[in-house]
Amino acid sequence: MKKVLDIMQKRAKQLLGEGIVNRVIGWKTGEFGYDQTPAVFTSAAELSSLVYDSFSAPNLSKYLIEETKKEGKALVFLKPCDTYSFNQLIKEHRIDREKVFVIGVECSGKVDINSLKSRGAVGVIGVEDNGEKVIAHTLYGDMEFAKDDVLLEKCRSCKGKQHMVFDELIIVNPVKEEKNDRFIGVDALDAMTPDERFEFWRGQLLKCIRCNACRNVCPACSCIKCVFDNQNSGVASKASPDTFEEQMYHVIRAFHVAGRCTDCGECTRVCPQDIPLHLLNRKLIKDMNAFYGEYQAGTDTDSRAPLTNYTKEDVEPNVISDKGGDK
Amino acid sequence: MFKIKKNSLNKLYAAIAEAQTLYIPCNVNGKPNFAVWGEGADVDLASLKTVKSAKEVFFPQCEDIVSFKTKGKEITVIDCRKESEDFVVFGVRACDAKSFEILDKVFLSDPVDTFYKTKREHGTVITLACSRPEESCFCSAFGIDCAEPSGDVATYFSGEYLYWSPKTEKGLNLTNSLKNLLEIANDKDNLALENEQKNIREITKKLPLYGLDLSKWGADDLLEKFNSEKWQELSSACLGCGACTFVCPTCQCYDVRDFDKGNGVQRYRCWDSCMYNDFTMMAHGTPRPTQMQRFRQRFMHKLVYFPSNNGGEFSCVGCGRCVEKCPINMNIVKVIKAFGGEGK
Amino acid sequence: MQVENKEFKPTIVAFCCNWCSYAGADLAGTGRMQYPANVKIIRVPCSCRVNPTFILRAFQRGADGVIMCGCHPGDCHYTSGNYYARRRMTMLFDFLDYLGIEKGRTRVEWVSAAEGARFASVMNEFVKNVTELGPNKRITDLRCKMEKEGE
Amino acid sequence: MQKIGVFICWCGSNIAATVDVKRVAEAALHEPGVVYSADYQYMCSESGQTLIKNAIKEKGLTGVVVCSCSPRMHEATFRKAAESCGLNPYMVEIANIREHVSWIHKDIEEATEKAVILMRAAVAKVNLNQSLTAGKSDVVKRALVIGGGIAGIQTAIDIADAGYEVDIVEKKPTIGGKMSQLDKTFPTLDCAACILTPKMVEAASHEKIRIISYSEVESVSGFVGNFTARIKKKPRYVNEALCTGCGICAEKCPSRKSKNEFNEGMDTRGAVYIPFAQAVPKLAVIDPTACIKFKTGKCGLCERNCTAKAIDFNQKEQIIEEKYGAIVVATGFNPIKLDGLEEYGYSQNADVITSLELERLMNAAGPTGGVLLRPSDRQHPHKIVFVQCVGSRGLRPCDKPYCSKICCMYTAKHSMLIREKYPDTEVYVFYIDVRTPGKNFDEFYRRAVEQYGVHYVKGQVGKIVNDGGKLIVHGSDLLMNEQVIIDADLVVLAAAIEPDPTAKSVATMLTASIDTNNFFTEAHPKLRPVESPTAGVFLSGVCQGPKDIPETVAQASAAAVKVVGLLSKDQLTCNPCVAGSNELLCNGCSSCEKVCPYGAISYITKEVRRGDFRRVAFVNEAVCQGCGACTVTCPSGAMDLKGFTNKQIMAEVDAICK
Repeated sequence: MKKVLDIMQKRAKQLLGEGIVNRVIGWKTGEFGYDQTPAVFTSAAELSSLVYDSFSAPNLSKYLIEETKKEGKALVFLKPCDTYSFNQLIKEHRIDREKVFVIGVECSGKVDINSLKSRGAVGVIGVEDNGEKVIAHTLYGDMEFAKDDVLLEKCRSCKGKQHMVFDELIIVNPVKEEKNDRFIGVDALDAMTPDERFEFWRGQLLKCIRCNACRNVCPACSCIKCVFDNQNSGVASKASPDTFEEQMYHVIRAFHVAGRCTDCGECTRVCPQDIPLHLLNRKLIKDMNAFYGEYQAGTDTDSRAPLTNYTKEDVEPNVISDKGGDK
Repeated sequence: MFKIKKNSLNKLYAAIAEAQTLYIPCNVNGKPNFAVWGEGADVDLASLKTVKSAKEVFFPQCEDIVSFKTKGKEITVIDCRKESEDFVVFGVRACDAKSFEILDKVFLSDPVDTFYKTKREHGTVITLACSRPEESCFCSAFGIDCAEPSGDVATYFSGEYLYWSPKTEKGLNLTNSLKNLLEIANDKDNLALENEQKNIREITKKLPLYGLDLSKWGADDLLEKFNSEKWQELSSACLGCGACTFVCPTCQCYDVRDFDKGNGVQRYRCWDSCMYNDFTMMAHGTPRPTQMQRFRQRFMHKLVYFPSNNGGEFSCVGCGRCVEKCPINMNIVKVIKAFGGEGK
Repeated sequence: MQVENKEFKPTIVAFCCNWCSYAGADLAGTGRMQYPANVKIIRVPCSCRVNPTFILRAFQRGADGVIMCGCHPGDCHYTSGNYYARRRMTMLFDFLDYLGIEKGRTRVEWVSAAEGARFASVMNEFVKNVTELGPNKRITDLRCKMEKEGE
Repeated sequence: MQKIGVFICWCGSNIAATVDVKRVAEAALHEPGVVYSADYQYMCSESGQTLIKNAIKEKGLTGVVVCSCSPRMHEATFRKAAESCGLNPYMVEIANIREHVSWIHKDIEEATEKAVILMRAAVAKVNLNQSLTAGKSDVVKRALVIGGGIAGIQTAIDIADAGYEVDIVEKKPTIGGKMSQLDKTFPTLDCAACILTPKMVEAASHEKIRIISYSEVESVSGFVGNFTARIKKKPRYVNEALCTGCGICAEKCPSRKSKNEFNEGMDTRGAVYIPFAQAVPKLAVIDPTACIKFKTGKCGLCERNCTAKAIDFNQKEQIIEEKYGAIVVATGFNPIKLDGLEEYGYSQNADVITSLELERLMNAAGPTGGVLLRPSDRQHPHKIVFVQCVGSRGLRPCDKPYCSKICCMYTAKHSMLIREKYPDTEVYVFYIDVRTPGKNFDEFYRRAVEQYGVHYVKGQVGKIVNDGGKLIVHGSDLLMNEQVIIDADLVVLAAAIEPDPTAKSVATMLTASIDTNNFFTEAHPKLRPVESPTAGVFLSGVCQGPKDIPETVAQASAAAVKVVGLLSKDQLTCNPCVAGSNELLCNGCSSCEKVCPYGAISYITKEVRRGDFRRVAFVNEAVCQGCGACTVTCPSGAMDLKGFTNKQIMAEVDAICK
């Protein structure tokens, strides 16, 4: 990983020096070794605080909406999963491709600090990742975890190690593709009774504090003005005084990104209450795949998403009532 | 000083809850949050911080203010305030306890916020000393001793016991009502507790944010800070979400909203965040159209405007929730340091 | 669930496209075919005009069931509207089911301008199903409910 | 705040017998915005309408709700009444309390309660209604016909006869299309050239028709009444104004290796050529890929021999830009390529030919001068096998799923003509079904069987093998349930027809839709068969689906009538209930454009706020039909539909649910 970072820094300095780009968008070190912040670097000196390691989770593609409105070309580092979001934003004309120099960087999965914490690593002041094991240095001693156990949800259900779009790639150690079934969680819910599902979601959504982190981090939620902020939309709300508002917010949000959500997993990563928001989006993805054929948003920039498309032979809505289960 | 065995705590909760509502950190669907105690509640005093702070019991996220009922063209105004009943909030950490003092400065100064005031009067605060501070904690920077919290009653875990120390009249009254469950602590207990506190204070000094220097902040240099070029860079990654605000124990801004029920309107207030682009939206638009301005507002308020209106007191208690919850890990600590407040 | 509550009369919102289903409802009227008065029809130009928000809104405000009717696939006045609506509603209603909302409260039917009798029988059946489910408690706004009951 | 009047119709006893109209009128007065209510026996009658008009004038109403029969009955009536006294017609809404209430409910209590709720919903909607004005757009009085076959010619002549200018754009050097290649036509057996040539000449000489041949439409912008087309005129290397069509150049041309397209490549032509004797325009054209001058720079024989000095090797491509009010697609068809259908051995055997090739072999102007000789050895064939449904009605990827419609009839025609002219020839026809719906069609087919002794074999051909000059046709006879083997001299394949390959790009250009077989989709399969869903674009001939000549001509005239109907208006009134995008909210994400069936949405870069240039959706109100698909696709809610806004519909929902 260190080697990757070295190449990233070298190449970024080079491109800045040659004037091909005038700024670099990457991750910046934080206070505790795991708290990186997306940042814009404009000089070789600044680039010394560029970092890329097991905690470079934030998806940088959404920043390009604003960045490509500015003068000059920006260099951005994208992980494989981030490139899907990037493509989707290109498709929606939200990014000017001409103004971005994309460097794809290898990724072997990012570590979830909350997972470390919930496993007892309290007071983390540094983390080491040797590929297999993750060692957390804490105020109360060191703790060791198998990396697979403490990956972010989005990495446990990784879409693949291939970059969908790039101008250059930095891959030192090609990462092995590993199969996973990202729909296991959805399947489990589908297998429940409606009552159980209702209890599950009521419990999860009740935690929602409407901080909008899921929405604001979401690369698909790129509306200039969100319907929830728009007093004229009829659904505007800032809090959830009633359980309905929680349902409304999450249903509408999932629906607005249906077919556009690349399953980048940022919503689940940022939720302060650990609501498994990916289970909402993935249900829609699972359904769309099942009903209208496999579709992965962000693999290209010109295909039609399932909800802006149709065939005459599409399934009828009664597949729902016919699929069994009570009510 | 009183004490109660840890394994008897459920009896204590039950006794309190019998007379009044008891709010206590519980594991609610996987996350620690203050919740109303009931039989079978999954009390979680081990987690250091609840996601939402304890301010919620006095200043809920949503609160009805007034109702309007319409029938045809007639409108009736209904006062939907309820006289608050007594309640207890248990397990408040030192930082959150301190935050109540800050909220008091806002809500209890003229004009008094009667909703808040009523709840303050009816609420008894039982604090809990921290035993394992975490890396995001920096309460000491604000002169808070996490081993010795304030409150109506302060409690401490040590060994097999929870120690109970009433500090106010309210606290004494509650203590009296629970006499049959509480034992009186002896000198040995006191000594053990002091040792425990000493240990905690030692740990505090090892925290990575210990010694965070706030001397560059306060009421002075307002314009210089306001016009600093640093804000642009600091705010560049900010998503404009409200995570920091909604987990913050001292944020006190709210919005007033009307909900059309069909046959009437429910007017309520709910937490607002200065990070939102419709914050303080007025007829002419928003006074802070860019995220940089909104970002700056948040920290200028906590570190400059509030102190300048409140005798130098910062409106931050160093609980570190925002440090943990920011999706992109930008936070007040990084802001403080950016302006020369380097730590140890 | 609530069969003992014989007094329960569900509120049903029916979105009907102007060209087929609304005309089908008209034909049901012309033919004096009875269906319960609980059904209230909202006319939209095409089934593709029905925003999921409208359906959620109906539930919020106290509807116990929502049905959307459009032209039969292939017969859309605007050629393709109902195809989009078909996908959208399939996804929405399955999603609501996923959240544990009773799927009997939602329905899509294709009713042509010539199918007055079918319109009536669809409505009869739907009202019957929703009545059996009882009042909507899972996806509704208590503030609206309280107001209603307080009257 | 609106001032709304609510008018409750009794409809005699139709409503009043079941709905307590007085109570509805009384309840209306309590609704927000309502300042007046009244009930009347027949609201749609002259005096009922006067009641509404007077109330509008006297009470200064800004909105009207009529509780009556279905809006499908009298919405227009009441809107007109309102308009006549100065109220915007779109400020009127109907609550349907007859079809949806009084006629389906018996209980007065229940019916009245529902009527009140529907009235309330209508009032809630009107409270949010806004005056809508139908836009007007000017109509350019000129039509464009894409394709110069019989369909395009007929459409053009009909439009021109009505007095409007028409341009025919034909990609080939001459108009005439497929029909010009036919020998005789069924079921009358009159010669195709004899009936087509006068039409071609009429088109050419019509003062309102301009033929832009050897040209292709490159792009189309605009909308109904106001399209702009860019037409690319390919260089002929012959000055059209000077060429007399004498044909000397073609005679002198030393290059003789080019396949003659007109004769389906069964003979050759020069590099400079006139497609055929009756070509319109009758002008020579140089094929630069064959011309020696173009290839080597030497030659120029044609130039030297042209007395009119018309040869111009320096001619360049030209772009013609023209405005049109209407566009007719008449792009026609082609027989499919048979390379994929290996069982017939078309590409291996010269004597396996298509029906269109047979047409040329039988035509006096064809490669054999009208004598039927088989291509391989120029011998007279004695045994001929016709195979029907070649590539039609098949399920394989190389097949077309549809029936090509014309093959049964032309095969009957061919077999009959051959038997007539060469009675010593045996003729077999393999068929799946013989389809002869049409005037005098079945009679015609029966004549072939009964009078001319054509052997019809129900079955398909599995294999054709060349065995020393004979074509061994292996087929099955389903009626006899046996294998049939015929040693034929000539095999004629009735190849399926498919839309011209340009159909797809033309459809994209016009935002007209095509189906999976690339046939143009009609606006309604039954009720609007000659219109495309895109306003101002019409369909003529086989581009819409397989047709024979009379059907094509009928549809061509029908399309012409539609065009004339459109061009006869000076201005078009647009439907005011159209979509509109709020630029402040629009993300420019292109979702709405994808679901618009009419291509009404385009994107423009606009300075939304000072210094803030953004890509935003722009709805062409003349094209939008108001379905609302875009409104739901729009994630930010920027797109809304006038007359059925989000707010209006939600207000109705609220009113019903409260």
